[in-house]
Amino acid sequence: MSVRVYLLCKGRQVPVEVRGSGDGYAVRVGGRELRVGWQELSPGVAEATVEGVRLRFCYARQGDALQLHLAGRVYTFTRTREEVEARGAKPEQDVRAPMPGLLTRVLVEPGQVVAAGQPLYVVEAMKMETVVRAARPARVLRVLAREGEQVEGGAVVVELEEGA
Amino acid sequence: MSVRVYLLCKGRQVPVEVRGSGDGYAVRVGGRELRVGWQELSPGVAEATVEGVRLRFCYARQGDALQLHLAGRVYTFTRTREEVEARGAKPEQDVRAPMPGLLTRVLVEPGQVVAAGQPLYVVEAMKMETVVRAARPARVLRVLAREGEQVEGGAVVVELEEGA
Amino acid sequence: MTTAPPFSKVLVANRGEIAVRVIRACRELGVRTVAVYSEADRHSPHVLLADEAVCLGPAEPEASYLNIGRLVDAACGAGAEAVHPGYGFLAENPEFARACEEAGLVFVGPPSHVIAALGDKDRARRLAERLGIPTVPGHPAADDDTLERAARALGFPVVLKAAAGGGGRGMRVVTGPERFRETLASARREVKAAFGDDAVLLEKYLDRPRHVEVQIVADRYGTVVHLGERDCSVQRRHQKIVEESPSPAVDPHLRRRLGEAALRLAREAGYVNAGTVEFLLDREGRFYFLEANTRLQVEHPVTELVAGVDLVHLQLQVAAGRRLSLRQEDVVWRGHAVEARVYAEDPERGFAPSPGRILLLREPHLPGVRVDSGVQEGQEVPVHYDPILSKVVAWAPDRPTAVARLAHALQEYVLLGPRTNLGFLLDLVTHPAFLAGEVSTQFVEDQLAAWQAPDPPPEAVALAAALLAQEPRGPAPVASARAPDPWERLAGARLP
Amino acid sequence: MTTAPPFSKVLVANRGEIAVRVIRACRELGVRTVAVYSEADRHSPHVLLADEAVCLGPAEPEASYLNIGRLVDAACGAGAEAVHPGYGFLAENPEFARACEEAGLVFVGPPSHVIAALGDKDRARRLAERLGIPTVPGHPAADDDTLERAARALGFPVVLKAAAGGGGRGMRVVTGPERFRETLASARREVKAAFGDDAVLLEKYLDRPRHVEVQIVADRYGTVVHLGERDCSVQRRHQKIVEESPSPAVDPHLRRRLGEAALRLAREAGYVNAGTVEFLLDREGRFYFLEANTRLQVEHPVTELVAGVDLVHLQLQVAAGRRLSLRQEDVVWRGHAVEARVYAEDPERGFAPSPGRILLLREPHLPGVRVDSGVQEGQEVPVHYDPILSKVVAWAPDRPTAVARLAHALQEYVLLGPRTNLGFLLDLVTHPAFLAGEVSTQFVEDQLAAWQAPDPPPEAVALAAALLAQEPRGPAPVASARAPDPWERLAGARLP
Repeated sequence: MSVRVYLLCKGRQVPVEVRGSGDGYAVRVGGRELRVGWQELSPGVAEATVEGVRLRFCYARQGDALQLHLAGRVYTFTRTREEVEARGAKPEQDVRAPMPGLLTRVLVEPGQVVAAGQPLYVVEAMKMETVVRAARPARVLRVLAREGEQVEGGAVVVELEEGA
Repeated sequence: MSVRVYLLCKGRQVPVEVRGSGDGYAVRVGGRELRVGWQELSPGVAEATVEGVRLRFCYARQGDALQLHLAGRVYTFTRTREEVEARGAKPEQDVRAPMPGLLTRVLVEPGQVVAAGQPLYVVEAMKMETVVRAARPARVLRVLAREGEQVEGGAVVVELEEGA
Repeated sequence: MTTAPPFSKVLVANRGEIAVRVIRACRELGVRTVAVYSEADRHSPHVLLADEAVCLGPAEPEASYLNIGRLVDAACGAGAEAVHPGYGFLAENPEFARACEEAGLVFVGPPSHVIAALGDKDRARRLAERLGIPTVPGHPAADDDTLERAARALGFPVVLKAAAGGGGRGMRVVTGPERFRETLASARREVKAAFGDDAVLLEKYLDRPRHVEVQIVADRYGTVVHLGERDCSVQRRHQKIVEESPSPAVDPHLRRRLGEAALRLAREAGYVNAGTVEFLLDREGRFYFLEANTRLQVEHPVTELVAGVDLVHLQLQVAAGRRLSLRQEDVVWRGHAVEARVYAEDPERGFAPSPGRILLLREPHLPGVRVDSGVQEGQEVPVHYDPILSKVVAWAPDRPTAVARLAHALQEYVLLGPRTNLGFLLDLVTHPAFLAGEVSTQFVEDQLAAWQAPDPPPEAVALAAALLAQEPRGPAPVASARAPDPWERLAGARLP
Repeated sequence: MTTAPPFSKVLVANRGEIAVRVIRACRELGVRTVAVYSEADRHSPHVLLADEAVCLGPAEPEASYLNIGRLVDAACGAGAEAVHPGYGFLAENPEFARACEEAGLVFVGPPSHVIAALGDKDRARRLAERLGIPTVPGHPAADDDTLERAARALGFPVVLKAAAGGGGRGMRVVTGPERFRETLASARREVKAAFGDDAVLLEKYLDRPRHVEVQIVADRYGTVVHLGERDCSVQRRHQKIVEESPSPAVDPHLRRRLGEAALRLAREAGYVNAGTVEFLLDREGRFYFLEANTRLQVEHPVTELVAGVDLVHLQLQVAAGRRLSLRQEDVVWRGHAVEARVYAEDPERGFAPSPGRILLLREPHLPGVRVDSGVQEGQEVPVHYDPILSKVVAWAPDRPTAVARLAHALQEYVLLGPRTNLGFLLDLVTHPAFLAGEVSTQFVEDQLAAWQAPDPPPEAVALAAALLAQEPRGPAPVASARAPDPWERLAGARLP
């Protein structure tokens, strides 16, 4: 068995080759091959051997998303089914809802021209109000949610067109 | 769905009728019917409703054996597939190994007549030595394990014949 | 001390870690407890920990934890003798205290008129000034125009604060006149949502002060003791995140002066029960009265560990009309305690709140470490309330060891599902400036503004790749999917 | 206290909860650690908690934790400067201490000749007698005939005890001459298995005394301090199960006399490092020297919580040649601490050892409660070693609250798989005689001989029936069965 997976972590995509072998996996990443194997002690808690070194880790998987706790840190990985264009900090990400919450106010309308730093809308979650602003000068294309609505984290609330 | 199960707990067998209903189970035990339902929060940890009262419990199941932690106590149940004869403290239970461990010495031979309280064999486990004695006068029928062997908890090491 | 329980039954009008903390304290004293919960908190641990639990209603705070009528009805209906408000929600709301008093319930806190007097920051300031305790220059709550004029007169930067309620809610630093109105409007909205009152006041912003506060406890008979100070300088967006006692900046002489100022204020205000007097300490060692918090603080455990007392026990005992058994000369401080607050927030996305289901939870067990937690594996962290999940508190004979213990506890703390600030806290408490005790309220902005989560090491990438190379087994690692059919349909027992 | 670490690297020559405890203490001081483990302990938590781990060999203690050669080789091979022996195994074996000394390793304990002198109970008794400290009448280690004659001369009941090593191992009360020989033979075998030496001594059996012991710490420069007493009267089969500090039977005057006796003995013996001097206290308040334990005790946390010190830190510091920073007049005792030992044993089957895989583990988190644990979910509790799994220790300002906290912690402690004594401990610490502080070494026999586990309440039967009515889903609730194929074949990483 040999599988190529694309891992998305901290906005960067890494291609990884995973080959099952008799006693674990051989994982090729960034030109280096690591032999890994592990054993679950209880659901989500495991002891691994990576290149002969034993270590303890915890994980939770939901579909193609994985959180991994190792040596005091949590890393989040998403498996993308195919190689997607490498993501940077795309302009449109700035107007996605930063977290799930209540859309308390929408401050712009379609067609409106906004300046860099101008407030677009306000989301409230966990008793904190977050003002979402335009990163650059732009024109509002569409508003996709209404005040008083619950929005998902990462949902696009306002669509902007730059350089308009 | 309706199932009759026989539960063994603390040496007593209890017949129980379990009927699945739309929103949980109706369990009839000792002439009383209890409506129960539960929801697992995480593997082995659950919140239950028993006759409308909410409570938290934990459990671990291995085949037909179940340990249940409720309100600070652990109860052990075994489901027996058919009604077995009610068990009391049977004489032969006295000569079963009280725990898994090392059979350090066997002090009797087949054919030997032993008095009540006479030591039969010694098991060592977790740095503790346990001397297993005859409960009543008897004659040794067979010895089923050898010194230096590891024995399972509950294994018959010496078979006795009473009133011999 | 084999005395009778201070009350037969207490309703705990709160949720999360503080509800758990108060319920446990009641149990230890033989007091029966009534928990309250909103529909979003059905599977929160405080609910089944109490002897009884009453559902208040929908998730929205106004309909549940801020609903005075429902809370008083629940307490009376359950036959509770007293109500413990915890912190936040209605803990500093004089109407709630009055509603309890009028319903014949003992409110575990000061009398409603004391809450009203001290909870109003303008009145509290004037009281401090009358007693000769220095205060930060500022302007009381007023309308937008008045506040804007006052800000220009004082000179920027200025701080906006809720006139009612504490905890840093609504607090905003305004550096210049351009965004004053916008910031004020935002502060008013947040303050209104948190405390039901949009009054905002103004203060001159001090440069890099420490936040130092004194814990006091008072009985009904005029005995007031102070239990030393806590240093709560380490804040992010005016929310305390790491607290310690003693303060590295307070020597015995300053401790005595701070303690005396706090006692004077408490006596003059007719204070009863546990409370906190907050000060700013400038770099020259001068202190300024900030405000008084008429309730238990989030960070009360650091005082408990150093002073060897149980503040919730003392609260319950003085609320029951007992005399304080503790005299000022009996208070002995020993060792050092540090607390870190664990929040459901994502430091990699600007500390945005991060609610959701807890998929895996392993809280750390270490000698000298106490974890006050309000969540359990499998529950949903609701979007409607404060993001605090738990507090990790380490005690040791000296500060370096206490901080080392805290760091180890943070490393061993596993919480998957919602994102948390655990990694950020770990980097904070191992930062050289923190280890040296050199902090101010600007510490995070000064030292950790450019903080970034570390990239995953190769072994993490390799393990993740091998795990994700497997086809997913079932919808989720959580147990609700494992329950057989009839339970899935069990009305009201489904996980949210 | 921002001093350099006492050592660069320490090998911890033990397993279970004490290995975890010592590794954590080292980490807190910046000391790197080397764990050792037998093949049966591959998945025990101490192994991956340390910076490095060395497998000693097969499960049998003689081949692993009692193997002096392998331990010294492991320490030298890993470049350790010092060896911490924990308790049990080789902790009181003078040959081990000598082997460390000869290999240039610092043994974290007294010098080998002091271990030899005090570890030999006959010599220790004679030393106490020479210093005018009362002892229990008895006879030193001898052959079977001599001991039998001595027993008849003293009069029954008598107690048999290991001449080397403590912890109640091999201890037997003999009520009459009939079973003397058989009991002696059994005691010799158990003592031999535990300490590698079958010498057994004899003492007159006192009626219902208390077991009270004094914690001492000494540096190399003649400074010795005592940290007060622990009451360890509650025992079962001569194994301590519940310990507390202070003792309900010791007043300040008696504390001073006990402390002075312990200090005198320690000074005369040239004691260095942490140690314990054990006494029996009779019902008239007279005390008798019993033995000295030249190591850390299982029950050391109760002293730590009450005296506000970290004994493992102090051990490491004095072993590194540092001066004790603590003076006798600095020792302040505060509040009350109680410890309960959690064993893998089945109280429903005569407390038979109960090894096996831990299927579910949820240790309690409560303010004021410390859990020193040596196991984790999913691991196999080996049959080869002492059945101790963990210790639950509660501190509170007063004894009733400490006991209430302990009881709540025991109730919330969930361990499934091996049977444990948790339910028995819960009934013990809530027993009226224990609550009243009225205990002796006969407490369990006097009050709990007829103890029975409660029958399951109807709700437990109903839940069990509904759960067991389901067909089993897969072989076991444990995760090894969930691992995909290649991992199952992973050499050496399979769960035992």
